[in-house]
Amino acid sequence: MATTIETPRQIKKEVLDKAVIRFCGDSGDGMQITGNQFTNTVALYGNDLATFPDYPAEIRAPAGTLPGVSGFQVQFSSGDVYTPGDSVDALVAMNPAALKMNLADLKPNGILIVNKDDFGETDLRKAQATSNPLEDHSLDAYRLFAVELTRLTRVALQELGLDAKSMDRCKNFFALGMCFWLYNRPMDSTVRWLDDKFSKKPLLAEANKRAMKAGYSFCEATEAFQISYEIPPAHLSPGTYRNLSGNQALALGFVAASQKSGLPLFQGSYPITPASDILHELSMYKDFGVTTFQAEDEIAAITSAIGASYAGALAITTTSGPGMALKTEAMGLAIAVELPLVIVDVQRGGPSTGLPTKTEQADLLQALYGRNSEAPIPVLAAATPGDCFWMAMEASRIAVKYMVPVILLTDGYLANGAEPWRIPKLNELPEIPVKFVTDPTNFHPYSRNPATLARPWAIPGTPGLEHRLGGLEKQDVTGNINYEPLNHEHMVRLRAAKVEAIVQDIPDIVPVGDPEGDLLIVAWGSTYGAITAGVNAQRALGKRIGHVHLRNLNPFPRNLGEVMQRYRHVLVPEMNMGQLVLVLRSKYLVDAQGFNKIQGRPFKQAEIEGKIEEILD
Amino acid sequence: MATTIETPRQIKKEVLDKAVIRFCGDSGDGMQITGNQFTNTVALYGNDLATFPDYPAEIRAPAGTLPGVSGFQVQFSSGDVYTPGDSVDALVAMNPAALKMNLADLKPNGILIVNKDDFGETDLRKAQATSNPLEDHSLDAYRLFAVELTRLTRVALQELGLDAKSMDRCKNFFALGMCFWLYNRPMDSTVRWLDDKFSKKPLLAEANKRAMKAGYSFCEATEAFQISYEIPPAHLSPGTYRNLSGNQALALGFVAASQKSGLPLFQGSYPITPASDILHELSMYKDFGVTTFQAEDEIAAITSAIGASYAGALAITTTSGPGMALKTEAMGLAIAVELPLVIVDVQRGGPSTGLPTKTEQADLLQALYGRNSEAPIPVLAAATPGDCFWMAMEASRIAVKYMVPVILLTDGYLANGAEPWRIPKLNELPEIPVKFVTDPTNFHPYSRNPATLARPWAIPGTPGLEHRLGGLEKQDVTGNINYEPLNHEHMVRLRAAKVEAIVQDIPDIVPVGDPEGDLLIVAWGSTYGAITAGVNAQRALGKRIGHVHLRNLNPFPRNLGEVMQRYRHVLVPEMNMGQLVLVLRSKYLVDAQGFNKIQGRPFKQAEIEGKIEEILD
Amino acid sequence: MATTTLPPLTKKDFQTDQEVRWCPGCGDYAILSAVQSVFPELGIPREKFVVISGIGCSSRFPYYMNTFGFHTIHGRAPAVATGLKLIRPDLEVWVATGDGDALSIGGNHTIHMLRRNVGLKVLLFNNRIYGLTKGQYSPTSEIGKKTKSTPYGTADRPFNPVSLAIGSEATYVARTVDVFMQHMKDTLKSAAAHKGAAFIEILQNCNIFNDGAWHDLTEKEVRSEHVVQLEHGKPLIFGKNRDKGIKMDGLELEVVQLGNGVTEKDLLIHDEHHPRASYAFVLAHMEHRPGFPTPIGVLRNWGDVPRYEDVVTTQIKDVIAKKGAGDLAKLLLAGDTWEVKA
Amino acid sequence: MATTTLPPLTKKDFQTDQEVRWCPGCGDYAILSAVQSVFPELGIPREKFVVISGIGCSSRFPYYMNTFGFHTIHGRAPAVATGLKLIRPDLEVWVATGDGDALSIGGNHTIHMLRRNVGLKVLLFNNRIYGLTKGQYSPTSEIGKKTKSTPYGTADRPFNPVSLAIGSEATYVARTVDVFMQHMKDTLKSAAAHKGAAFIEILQNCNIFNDGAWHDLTEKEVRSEHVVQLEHGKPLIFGKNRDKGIKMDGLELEVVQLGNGVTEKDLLIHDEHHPRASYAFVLAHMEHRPGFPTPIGVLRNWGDVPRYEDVVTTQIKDVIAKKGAGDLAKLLLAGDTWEVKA
Ligand SMILES: Cc1ncc(C[n+]2csc(CCOP(=O)(O)OP(=O)(O)O)c2C)c(N)n1
Ligand SMILES: Cc1ncc(C[n+]2csc(CCOP(=O)(O)OP(=O)(O)O)c2C)c(N)n1
Ligand code: SF4
Ligand code: SF4
Ligand SMILES: [Mg+2]
Ligand SMILES: [Mg+2]
Repeated sequence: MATTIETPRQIKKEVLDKAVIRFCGDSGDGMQITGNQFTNTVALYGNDLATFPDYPAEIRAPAGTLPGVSGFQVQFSSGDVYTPGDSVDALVAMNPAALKMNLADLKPNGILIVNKDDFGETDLRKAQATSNPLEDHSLDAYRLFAVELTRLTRVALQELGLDAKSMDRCKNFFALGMCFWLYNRPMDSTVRWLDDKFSKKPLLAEANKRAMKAGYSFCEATEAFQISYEIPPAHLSPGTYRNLSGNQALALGFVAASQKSGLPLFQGSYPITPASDILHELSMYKDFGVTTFQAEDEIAAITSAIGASYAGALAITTTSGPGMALKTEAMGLAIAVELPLVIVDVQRGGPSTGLPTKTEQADLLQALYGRNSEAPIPVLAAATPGDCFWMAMEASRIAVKYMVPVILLTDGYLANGAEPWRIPKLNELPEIPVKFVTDPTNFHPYSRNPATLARPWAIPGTPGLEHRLGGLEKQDVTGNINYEPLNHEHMVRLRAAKVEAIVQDIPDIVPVGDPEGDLLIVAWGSTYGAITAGVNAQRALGKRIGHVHLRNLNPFPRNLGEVMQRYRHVLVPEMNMGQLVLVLRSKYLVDAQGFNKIQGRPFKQAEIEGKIEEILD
Repeated sequence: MATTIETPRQIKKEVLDKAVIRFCGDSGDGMQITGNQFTNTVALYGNDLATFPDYPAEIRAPAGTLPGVSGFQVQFSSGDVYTPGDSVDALVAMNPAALKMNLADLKPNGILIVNKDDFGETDLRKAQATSNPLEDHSLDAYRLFAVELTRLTRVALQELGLDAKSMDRCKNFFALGMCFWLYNRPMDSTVRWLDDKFSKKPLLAEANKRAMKAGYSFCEATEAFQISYEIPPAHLSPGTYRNLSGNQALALGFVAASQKSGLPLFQGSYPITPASDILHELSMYKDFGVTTFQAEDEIAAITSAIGASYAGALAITTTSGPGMALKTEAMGLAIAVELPLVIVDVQRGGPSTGLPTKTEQADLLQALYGRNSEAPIPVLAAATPGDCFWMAMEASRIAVKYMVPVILLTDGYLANGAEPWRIPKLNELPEIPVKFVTDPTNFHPYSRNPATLARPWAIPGTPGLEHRLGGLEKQDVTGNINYEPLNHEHMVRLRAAKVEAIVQDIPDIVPVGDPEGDLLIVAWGSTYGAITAGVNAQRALGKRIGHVHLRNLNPFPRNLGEVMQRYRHVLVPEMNMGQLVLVLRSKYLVDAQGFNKIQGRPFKQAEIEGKIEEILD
Repeated sequence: MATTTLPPLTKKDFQTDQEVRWCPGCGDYAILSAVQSVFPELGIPREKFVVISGIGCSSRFPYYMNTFGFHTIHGRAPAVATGLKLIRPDLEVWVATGDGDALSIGGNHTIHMLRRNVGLKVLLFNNRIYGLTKGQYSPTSEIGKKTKSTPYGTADRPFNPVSLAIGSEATYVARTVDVFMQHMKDTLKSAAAHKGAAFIEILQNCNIFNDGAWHDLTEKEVRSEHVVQLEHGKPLIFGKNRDKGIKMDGLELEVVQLGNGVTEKDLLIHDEHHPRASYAFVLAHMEHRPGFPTPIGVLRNWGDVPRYEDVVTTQIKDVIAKKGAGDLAKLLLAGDTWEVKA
Repeated sequence: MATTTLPPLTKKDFQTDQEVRWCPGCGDYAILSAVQSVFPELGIPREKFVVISGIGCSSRFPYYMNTFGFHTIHGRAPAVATGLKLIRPDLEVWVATGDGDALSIGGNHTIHMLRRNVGLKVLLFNNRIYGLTKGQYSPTSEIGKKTKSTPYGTADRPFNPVSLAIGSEATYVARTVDVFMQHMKDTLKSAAAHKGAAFIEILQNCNIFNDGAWHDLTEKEVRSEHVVQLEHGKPLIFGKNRDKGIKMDGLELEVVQLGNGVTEKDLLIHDEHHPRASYAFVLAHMEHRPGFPTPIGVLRNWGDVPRYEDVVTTQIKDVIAKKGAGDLAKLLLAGDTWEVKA
């Protein structure tokens, strides 16, 4: 292999409207950090982007093996970006295992950077490779750059007097430097980040910086690449931006809801992938008066939150599928006593423990119906990482306005994926007015607000409001235990009507794309990006398609049924076996068809387009 | 009040085809025993019948108060009986509270027997009665017999030297004796029962017998009633009969399944109304090798059952709504490891703790969809108390044949209600063949039976079959942990296909009544009796109605969709807000309409008929 | 505060209009009455009291207390109360629970609440049976007991609630009996004075499903022989004629007859503030041995552990004191940001 | 049985083809190796072994043991194992669990399994952290610990797993350390010999998220000063030069310097079969005190309590012996029946 030698003397710089790059290597190779740094840099430069971190499953695999491979993909563009990209233009693979797991996604003639030093006997065996891909011509279809990342990094750091292990830990920054050169990006934001992160260990900061710069100059000097690329800034709507993952966005959203409502935020949670980061984030915001309680289990997590809500806090509980299952009995209690509560389910692959680090949308029916008896509950779903911020606020607003527990669904893809997020001004945030009752004169714990059907929020400690709550059926208004047949029917219908009443706050939907036509795509959650990209592409080919992306899954927007009538076909793509489509067909008797992918990974734009063509061509 | 004097001298004996009688009084008055004894007697005589015990809620109310009232109603007939009856011909009310709570159901000019001695000042106050109904003419519309039950009972027992308290405890048998006379029934079976029950306390047996006989002779002597009634035996299909409640039937059914499969029966359960009696029953059958484990909670109940199933037992777990909610996470495990298990949910009123002693059918959607991710599970429902026996066997048969957990739904009405049950001969019972793998040669824990898709049942202790099970996604056949996208989709679809495969064991449905016509009623569970009675009555008027009562709720019988097409209307009566109808509309896009009653009590025949008329007239 | 100037509260102030729905003769009545008479004596305004319960006959308790009350779900009262306390440490929160509610389905929440030392007063109504569900055995039922669910007798060794609590690092552990009204009131008052988690086992009779559960300890003729009352600073003496005492020799307790040589000085002098949890553990275990009485009173009263809610709220206060109250605008703008110009 | 004639089992027989997926350097490897070398020595055919676990790094254990294995759900292993044992008391069932799995979400099942004395061997991998979920604190984390979920330090007082087990009526309680291979093997063998529930806390290092959790006890320089090894019938001696000992005076333990007058005879002689649970409780608590070492070894070994599964199955056998095996036809025909003629 002597790519370097064959390279021509002068270097073209090509301007593209978008590029997709993926860093992959062993869990220990720091691929997530590398990806995040590259992402920050292109973001700061002004590109729109979407990322897809793909961790190994919730197990620790031996270094260099296939299950240990970790990846981070980012698509960045001068136009709008909706997905991390179906396939990649440039792939950085730190070892044979990573190469084997990721090569399939590299475009023909795509750029492939590998660490030549990690393709020894044992490395290949660990990757269960029968022959050495660097030599068996299996990579001929790509622009291969086999670089001695390890050796070159050591060379670059030799004066620093670090041990070999520490030096080798920097090789991902050497690769990062190469990519910065390849896409004509400055290194300063990463330099800043390193100085800050290793402020206590300046030597390590220095080492990583040198490695990165060495990678950059390596390209410069050796002219390794015949070409470099330039992706101009995107025309995002003006404002201040930051990168945000879904879990970070949720945390910020709940803090914002707490500030706007004037209620202290309480989070009762038990760690579970991929929801744990919400707890990690919120536990840092003590200066916002946030109380985080790591409970002994999910049941204590939700019931402690119910206790906090009873005490007058903005109470939330966060979990994923298996934890959701454990919370269902207590949700019934919150419904019966009509206390506000937000339950966040960051969906993951199942059933049972399933695929903890993979994404799925299969908890919708559980959210809608997974409780004993008639226990209706409002259900919301976020569509993008940034949307998680707004949905956290909306879920909180509904909960306290209607005195009702609310379920908010996200998933592993939203939780860990990041996108540029325009930071709202405080005055752009919704108001969340809250009033506790304080006046004992004819106070009744179950009296009703005629507009919302909400009962008063009467918190302990308020003189004269002493009253009893409980999970037994009760008489309306007085709240006294009551088992009379007609009262029960009245209460069951009342609890349902209360949830229905929320529809008054939901704007009628206006489909994106064609307001009527041949195909309406109705979807929810993290499929937003792929569907938007797919619909845009197909409409550009002249197809008449509309797209409705539901954030309100219970109740639905008022005009949903009517809107569906305006199209010849209704298609419902979901990362499950067909859950939203089940509800739509039943409620509206419309022959909506499901399009289902249950692979623990998001839809690709091409899959959406393929299905559209299948239906319309 | 001098009814007795006004009675004419000689007594008519009227022959009727059916009668409804209700005994009601304080929880302490022994109304359940009284009702059961009357039931046994008419049953032994050969009448068809249906009973409705109505206990006070799960609370102990002070004696004589309204919440303390307990009732027992029985309809018995020379024809077929499907319900306990909408209204009663004869009401026995032991105190003012009982009278107040039950009078509304007594037919105009119906027979009303009250204990005159319990209508004093305080009795009336406890019943929150403003005036004495025995004097305020509020009972003029009925044939009132105000009898001094207390005094007359004491008189009858005076020689026995019992204290007043013990004597008064016998007054219900005085009333029972009167009813035996009124309906021309012999007392011998009750005499036998008393001798047996009080074999250790002969004095009490004697006292109760005397009280009963005194009540009987009181009618004879005083000719209290101008009339007595005769209800000839019914023409039940020949055989040996016994009375059976739904919970008893379940217990017998599981013992039978254990015997037919040759597997030891294991029940993991945590007490909860109205399911506890199943545990009480099975804990007595140690001679059948039954192991009952009262676990620390519902989660331990189901997980211990999973452990027992893993060990090779016929494992069941029994509960009601709130307990079901707690079991959902573990159900996912049983689905993922594909072990047989029967989960019984005796539904009760909710949400949350709700109405523990009242009946409801609102756990269907929880049973179908109440688990995280795609976790399909077969769901069965029993239609009558006796049917619980057969459904227990069927659920067990499916579980072991397909290596899958199965949910069996009953409800509080079936659990406590009783009906004459024709005792099957052993050769009428279904076979439940089971074979454990024992041969290690190419054994794979997830290999498949092509017909059922079941994996082999390889129990610990079998040499050479050492293998690992778990809740993480796995590769088919080998069972090794596997997170590959396509494998996950394959496994999700396979678990669904396995449940679907059960349809091969489900006979096509043939509607009762008209095979096609104006209205098809599709229903499930304990609504069977009221609907059957209502449909018969309306068809007798010439209406063209069919009735499909589903025992298989997942999967549905193969021809269900086609059958529904044969009728102009499809009506789905349920004791919930419309759960089965939701699924039917979605699956078959048929405009089925719900008819919903959420009052903690069964439908009345009249309510069904009223709805039919509303639709067809 | 204003309330102090109001007329002092009386027992009546803590009674509700709700009809009390326990069986006539149930031990719960006495406990209710004791609590209703102790609360007014605590000098705490009524609106500050919250009674939280799970499910069970005992858990009906809040309905009969004219305070804030929450009848939650089976076994979860300690968790609900923990959430409440974390937001409102100023409230006086009492938990009413049963042997099934607290030790069977709720066992995990109970032990975690105790180790965290949440400032709750826990009244465990121990009738050694499931009352509300009509008579199945509980985790405190004696082994071999025949109940509705164990017609041939239970196979389970029971918990000793007091040892379990001590093993869970409880800072306050006491035991009293439904029929010893004065002792019950004194114990409740002592518990009320404890800052952290106070665990009180109340031996209670269920005259319907487990009548006589505690007759050995409550019947006139025998009680003085079978019960030893622990009083801080006093020797352990019992017996009809108070002529028996308990000696402690190392780990060994010994029942001794007073007189001829043996005097009170030779007996174990109770120290409820004993620094070692083992001390209370030793006392708790005497009842398991033939010839030994059952100790009632305060077994352990270790004041000097901070309450969970105080640690948590102090942490928040400290951060705010150090960083200043959080500024939402700043928070949203944190991290790497960039401008997009119009 | 046939198997005894087969060649004796070796460590290899208990290893699976599955790649072991713990972080390099994880303490779990040592535990796995210890178990794999002890099992063959127990003289039990391989197919009789079942390893049940919950969820956590530690709960991956069954995948690496070539026995019957069941990786269940978080916290429920003791309950699954109880069901298994009730049907198959003849099997040798070991539970592999973590401090979060067994003491946080699974706390209730753990204490109930112990009080029932189910014949299980429980290996609690205590690394004082949630490993699998990447570093949140656990119920055994020291108070004030900074973790992913507690950047300002925890507010929770930890459980002492050993005292909790003793408070739950455990009949066998031991403690060992991942890096003390021989001690670990000896402890496992001793546990294997116990009929009832054997609870073994294994102090384990999580070198990724809680590295050095037990350095005080494991580092060459300090371990002998900080660990006292309990050996039945031997005095409690520790220290680099084995010159320190532990005296017991009543409830009080005291660290004494051996020499000038103080001899081994003055020291506490360990009795793992001590009739009083309080004895083990006192030992368990010494580590909470400054200057005291942490005891490892068998704290309590009380043999003479029947196993739960034996009581349950015997009850069934007795009834069958008395009544005869149930006759289904008779059962169906029981109670009041009547004939309807054709
Ligand atoms: C999740 C759930 N499981 C079971 C029940 C049924 N249940 C109600 S109270 C109770 C136990 C009551 O016993 P205990 O806690 O001792 O209270 P007691 O009635 O004896 O005072 C049970 C099993 C329930 N309400 N909820
Ligand atoms: C119901 C449920 N809740 C939460 C989780 C996430 N989870 C998996 S393991 C674990 C704790 C692991 O800690 P530990 O038991 O100490 O085991 P370790 O990894 O430290 O060996 C948690 C919270 C889960 N899998 N299931
Ligand atoms: S059942 Fe027992 S505990 Fe419940 S109220 Fe009646 S007597 Fe009291
Ligand atoms: S995270 Fe910790 S406990 Fe888990 S495998 Fe890695 S080192 Fe071991
Ligand atoms: Mg109890
Ligand atoms: Mg751990």
